[in-house]
Amino acid sequence: MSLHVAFDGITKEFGPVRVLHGVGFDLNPGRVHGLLGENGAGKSTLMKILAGYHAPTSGTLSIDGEPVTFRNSRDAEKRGIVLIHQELSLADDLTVTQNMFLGHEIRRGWLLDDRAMRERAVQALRQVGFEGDPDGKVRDLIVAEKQLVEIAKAQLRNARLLIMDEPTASLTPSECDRLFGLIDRLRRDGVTIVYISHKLDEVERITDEVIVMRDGRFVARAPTAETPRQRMAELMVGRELTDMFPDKQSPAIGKPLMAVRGLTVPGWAEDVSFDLHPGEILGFAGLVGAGRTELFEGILGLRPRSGGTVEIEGRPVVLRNPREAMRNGLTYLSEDRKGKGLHVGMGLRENLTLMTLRHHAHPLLSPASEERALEQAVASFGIRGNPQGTASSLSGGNQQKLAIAKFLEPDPRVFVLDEPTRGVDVGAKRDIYFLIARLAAEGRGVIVISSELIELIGLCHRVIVMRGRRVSATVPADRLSEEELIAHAIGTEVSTHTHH
Amino acid sequence: GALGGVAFAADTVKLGVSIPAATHGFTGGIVWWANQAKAELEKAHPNLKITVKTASGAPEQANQLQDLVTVTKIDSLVIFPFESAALTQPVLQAKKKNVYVTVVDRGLTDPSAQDAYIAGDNTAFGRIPAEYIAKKYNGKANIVALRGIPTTLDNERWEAFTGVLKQHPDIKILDGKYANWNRDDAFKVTQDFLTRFKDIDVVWAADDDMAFGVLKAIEQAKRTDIKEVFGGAGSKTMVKTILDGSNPLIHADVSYSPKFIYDAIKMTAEARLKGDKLPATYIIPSSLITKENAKEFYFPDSPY
Amino acid sequence: MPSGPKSAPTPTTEARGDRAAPRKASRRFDPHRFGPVVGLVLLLVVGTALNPDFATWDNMMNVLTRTAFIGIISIGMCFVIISGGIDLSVGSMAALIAGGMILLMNALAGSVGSPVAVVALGMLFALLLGGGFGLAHGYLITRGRIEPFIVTLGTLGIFRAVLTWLADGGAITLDNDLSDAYGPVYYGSLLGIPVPVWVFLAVSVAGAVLLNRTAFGRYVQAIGSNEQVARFAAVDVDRVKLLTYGLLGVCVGIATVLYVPRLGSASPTTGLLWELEAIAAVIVGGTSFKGGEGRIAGTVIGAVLLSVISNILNLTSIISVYLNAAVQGCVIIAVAFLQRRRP
Amino acid sequence: MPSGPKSAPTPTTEARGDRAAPRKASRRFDPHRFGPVVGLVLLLVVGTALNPDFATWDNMMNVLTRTAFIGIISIGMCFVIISGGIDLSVGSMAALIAGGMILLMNALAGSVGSPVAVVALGMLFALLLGGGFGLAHGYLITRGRIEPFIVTLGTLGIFRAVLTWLADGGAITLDNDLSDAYGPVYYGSLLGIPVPVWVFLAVSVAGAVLLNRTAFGRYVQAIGSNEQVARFAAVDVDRVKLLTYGLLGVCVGIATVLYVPRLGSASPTTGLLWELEAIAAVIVGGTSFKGGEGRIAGTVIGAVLLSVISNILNLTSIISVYLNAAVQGCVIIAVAFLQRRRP
Ligand SMILES: Nc1ncnc2c1ncn2[C@@H]1O[C@H](COP(=O)(O)OP(=O)(O)OP(=O)(O)O)[C@@H](O)[C@H]1O
Ligand SMILES: Nc1ncnc2c1ncn2[C@@H]1O[C@H](COP(=O)(O)OP(=O)(O)OP(=O)(O)O)[C@@H](O)[C@H]1O
Ligand SMILES: [Mg+2]
Ligand SMILES: [Mg+2]
Repeated sequence: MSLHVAFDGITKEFGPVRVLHGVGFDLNPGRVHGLLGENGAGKSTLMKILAGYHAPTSGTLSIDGEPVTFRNSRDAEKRGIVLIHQELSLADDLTVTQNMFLGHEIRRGWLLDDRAMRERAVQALRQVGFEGDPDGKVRDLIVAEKQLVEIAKAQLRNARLLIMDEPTASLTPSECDRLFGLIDRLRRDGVTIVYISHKLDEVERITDEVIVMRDGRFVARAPTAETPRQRMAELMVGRELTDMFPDKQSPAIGKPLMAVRGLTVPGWAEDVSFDLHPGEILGFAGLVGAGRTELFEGILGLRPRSGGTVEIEGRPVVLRNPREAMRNGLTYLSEDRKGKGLHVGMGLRENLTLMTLRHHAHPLLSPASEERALEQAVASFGIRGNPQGTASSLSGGNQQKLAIAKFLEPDPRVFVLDEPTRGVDVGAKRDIYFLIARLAAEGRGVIVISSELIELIGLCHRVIVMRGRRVSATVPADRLSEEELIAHAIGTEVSTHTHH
Repeated sequence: GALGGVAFAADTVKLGVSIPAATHGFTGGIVWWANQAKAELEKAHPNLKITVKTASGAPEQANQLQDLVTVTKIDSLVIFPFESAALTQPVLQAKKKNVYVTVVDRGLTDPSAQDAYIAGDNTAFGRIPAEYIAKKYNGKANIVALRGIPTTLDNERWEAFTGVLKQHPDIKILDGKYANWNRDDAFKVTQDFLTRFKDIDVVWAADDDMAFGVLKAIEQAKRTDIKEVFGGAGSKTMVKTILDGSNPLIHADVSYSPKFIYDAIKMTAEARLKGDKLPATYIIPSSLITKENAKEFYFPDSPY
Repeated sequence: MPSGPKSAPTPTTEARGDRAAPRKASRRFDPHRFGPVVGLVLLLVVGTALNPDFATWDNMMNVLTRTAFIGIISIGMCFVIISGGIDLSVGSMAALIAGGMILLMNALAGSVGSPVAVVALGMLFALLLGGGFGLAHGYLITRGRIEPFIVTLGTLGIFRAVLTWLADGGAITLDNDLSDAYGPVYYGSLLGIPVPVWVFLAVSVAGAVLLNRTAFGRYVQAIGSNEQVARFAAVDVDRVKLLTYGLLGVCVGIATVLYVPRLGSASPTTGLLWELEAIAAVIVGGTSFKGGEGRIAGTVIGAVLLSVISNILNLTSIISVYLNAAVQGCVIIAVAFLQRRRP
Repeated sequence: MPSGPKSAPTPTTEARGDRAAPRKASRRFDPHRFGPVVGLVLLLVVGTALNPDFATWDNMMNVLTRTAFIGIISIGMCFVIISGGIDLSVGSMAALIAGGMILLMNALAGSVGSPVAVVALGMLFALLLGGGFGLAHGYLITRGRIEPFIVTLGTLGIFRAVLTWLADGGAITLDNDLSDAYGPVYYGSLLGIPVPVWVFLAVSVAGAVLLNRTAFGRYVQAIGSNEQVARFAAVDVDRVKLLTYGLLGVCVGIATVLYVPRLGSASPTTGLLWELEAIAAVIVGGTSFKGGEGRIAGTVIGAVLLSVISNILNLTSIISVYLNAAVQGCVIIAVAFLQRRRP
């Protein structure tokens, strides 16, 4: 029933670039393996080889002792190997149900059996806690919902070996809980699981053993129970990691840098008010669909607003588009990296300087000056990968770093980061936290929208919790705890700090 | 149709006119003359209603025909078919509904589909310039030729032209290429002919529009070997040029006036109003236009 | 009221839990879906107002019959466009198929006895030829990895040139006997409805079923929406693309089979600009030029709408004949405006 | 300069600079980039072999001069296609601009004294009209949210119809005096190179600089690559798109300014099918039909290549005239095959 997988001397080259250098280890049947490694370590690449999406350049992959070569993912699926992609792979124009059954349609004779597919889709979606419309287009879903659809989709495939490549990157705690329940059930059914995540608390909670990769090589494996988080992090980055979070410096008390009053984004956020002070890191917590992302898209003029005012540095501003927001010192890094954050088909340089081309134009663009900006960003953010390649050739975490660098280029006074550490490895995460703290220390206002409560707690001076389109509470630093935030988010506690 | 040929005096006549859309000078002239006929005749005969429709291809023309019959309910039709073969069936269908049919210019493949046929002489359009050239250059000349758009019409002219010249072994047709009855294409093709052939006596442009492009290309290349450019159809500017002798390369033209559509409409309408029949075939002769007779072919108001 | 850019998506006003409901509702009234219908209805009203004879059964049947060719081709084109491709060659292909088919039938007329059998063979040949041409396109596009635009621009020239060559620059005409045997395919009717309209209907229904109710149709949409995703889902992208072009080729074959008896000949001007008309019908019908989603019903309505415009223009003389194309252009833009996409 | 990134904490690892080298090398031999050049060189060889007159300076200049119109339009078209749009109306637009410009100049000839001044005013008018038409397209596309295909298919009909109406179906001809004053713009040369070739060159260089070395060009590519991402990155998407269409309109204006003195007239056949030629030049030149990336140099080569094919065909008679279009089609497909995209 369960699958035993052995990698032996697997290498992989993309053109002249070698990203896997002879990886070898086993996956034991019926266990949950946490696969850890820095961004770009080669985790996704190795798993894509296992699931038939890539062919290894050399080395052998054996299943239950026998060497196999997969020509495509369907071959792998025949053996019961299913991969949940890190980069969402759903077709925007198809509905949720259609996407879930794409390539595996249920037919009755020549025709599709839409009813049967819908029934099974609804069932699988319910298991993962998806509450949207199974007949709605994927285009209209928010990122977290897409992620749930991906998981539900894998559910349908009756996997014997399920690879989850950062399934919880944009999920909030309650969705994660459901997922873990699901994983437990699968493990009991004897499914072998590979769980890739940069959220070490999750890895600690649900895996049986951890396998660590670094720079395209196997580094270590150990039972989870014997490996504290600190140790996992050190194995990944190859050096000691001290505190994850910087010390909180209290922000200047005085005139707010940004003041939002009674802002409504119809259908998504109602009557939201908040202040942001210079030097402050303000968190936004809430469940999936609480309206945080949409609130800020509304502030940026990307969604219609039906009321409310925004002031930046005391001046009332009417932001009709991100360009006006940028001119007023506000930039927003979306949670949807591929769809809204980066031009994955373009080069690193073009991505980095897109918002600040005027700095490089005198009046013609100077490639040298852009190149300098890139070098600087690569150095300061530790972006690893080929600087001359396209953004798509970077690993997920490095793409995130590039995106942060891009939206910081205009030197904003107010910087909004939506899920800033999604898919980022611990080392880089720590870098980003310190960066955010530094940005705040320079007198900027930083808003962090995150579904990782630990991150909000460790980083923020205040956290605003949203529930059902409204602000349900504002929690000051000294009262920040996971319990408190969850309670406000799901509405089991009457807040003393409700705005109204 | 059994009744189609029967003539009777009608109180009112609903005449449909179906012609090609104005896509180049000649068809532009057709449209202008057709509208001219409509304006004059409707003024003269209050009980005459003329509907003019232009089509940009055979299928569209077939559609219009149907619409004229089904909806406008015409009882007489003057049609300048895009293509003989393609329009035969559709005209036959109209004739079956007792419409009196006058076909203009391009005869149908099944003559029983028409009551009358009025046409310019396409054979003469090709024959006359050939005979003119053979005579003028004493059976010895180098000719390059331009052709229109691949159609039966163009084939007829081309065959007539080459047919005559076959009898003159010393007249060489160096090459003939399509220039689509279009000034620009004629300009380009001529430029390349000039590059390719160092000794040309005559260019048969086969259409006044194309002749225009030919002249420009020759002018640009400053070639002196070319003695004559022969167009076709007798456009107003070309006739004027002949009349004035204003271009040393232009000496003659062959008439093929779009005015025949005017004549056809007028004859059909008047015959129908009186209850007369038209002669089954009426060929408007094409004639050679030279400085001597150019005056007769000059219509300053026509756009063509 | 600081409303955002007009281009922002329609807001849904219900709370999160019920989001499904309003989203569905908004889909029901999606102007994108109903633009072509509204446009068509308006045109019908205008047509009737301008000329009472417009609304007669005969006229309607005339319009539908003549729409059949472009309509059937549009249905094939709809698949190609949804899959993210394009085919510019359909007009030339129709011309060449018509020419080849007529030559074959004329040649067979001597040896095969019954004209009906000859016609049947001719029809079969047309369908095979169409399918073959389509597959050749698909092959060059998928295996040769050449832009569909280029491949079909090339064959646009090739097909027409070969026909011109076959016809010696003139026309290829069907023998008279065969014409009589073949005539009913265009001019005949069944239950008062002309044969081409029946065929058009059948192809439309088949197209709609194929697109919406089969795995092939689903794959076509998936590929147009995101080819990489389709590949990841183990869809045989190349094969599906190949088949869409083959399908379009067969549609062109069917259209030609209906077309030949109408005009009884093929010439270098046959099918000129059909490609533009077919693509226009698809896009006016609400399919995105970028692929990913589209509708057969919309395409059919788009094709009918385009014919109705020129039918109305034929039925009235209020506008100078020179300006026909301008009126058509304005109506097309107006209809598209009715169904403009949300951003 | 932003101070943010500089103050970031110590980098985790060094950037792997060594990876850059091999990538760059592999890009240098990208066939995608050099397909059109290779195709052109091959054609030149074939042309010279077939007819020694082909390789003469005069013939080359003829070819380049006549390429100038389509070439200049293609450069504008290149921007539109890279931004993810399309414009089918350029041929009709050129015709209408030519007609309007001639009518204006003829009208002014009486009142304004010097023909040169009249011609200058006419040229200015052409550029403004072109820009205006382009912006109108852009406006309908961005504000009206209508598919570019539809908008420009509509105006394709409208422009040509209006010209036909203005010309009463015939030709609009420039007065003789003006013709003489205007002639040098097409027929004149500078340093032995015809004026239109100089203009073509200037527009090409300007286009290449604009696309690759200005913010505008970068925005155009970003929008074509992913409009949504561009919008979030504070690019004023609508404005940039509007400008691309305006730019194309101006290019059409420039082309028309060069075109009018050639024949001194405009007729309903002026500019027929230029849209196909222009788009083909862009795509043959290696720009993706889907937008996102493209090259001006490739486009120029594509335009020249297309002219050279018909030049060679005119210079030889080895192939039946009926088959010209077939040869063209085959060459286009072959060139595209040379530069087919990697999968
Ligand atoms: N298609 C590709 N072409 C070129 N390089 C690639 C490609 N895919 C991955 N790489 C490179 O391979 C390396 C490993 O990438 P991979 O996505 O496997 O990392 P990862 O361990 O999954 O990282 P992350 O945690 O950020 O997801 C990276 O340096 C990446 O840039
Ligand atoms: N993100 C953008 N999107 C569209 N156009 C832009 C953008 N940035 C600049 N431009 C335009 O490009 C040109 C040069 O831009 P630059 O950034 O130097 O000027 P600017 O001061 O930002 O202009 P503006 O006043 O419009 O903001 C200007 O015409 C500008 O309006
Ligand atoms: Mg990964
Ligand atoms: Mg969010």
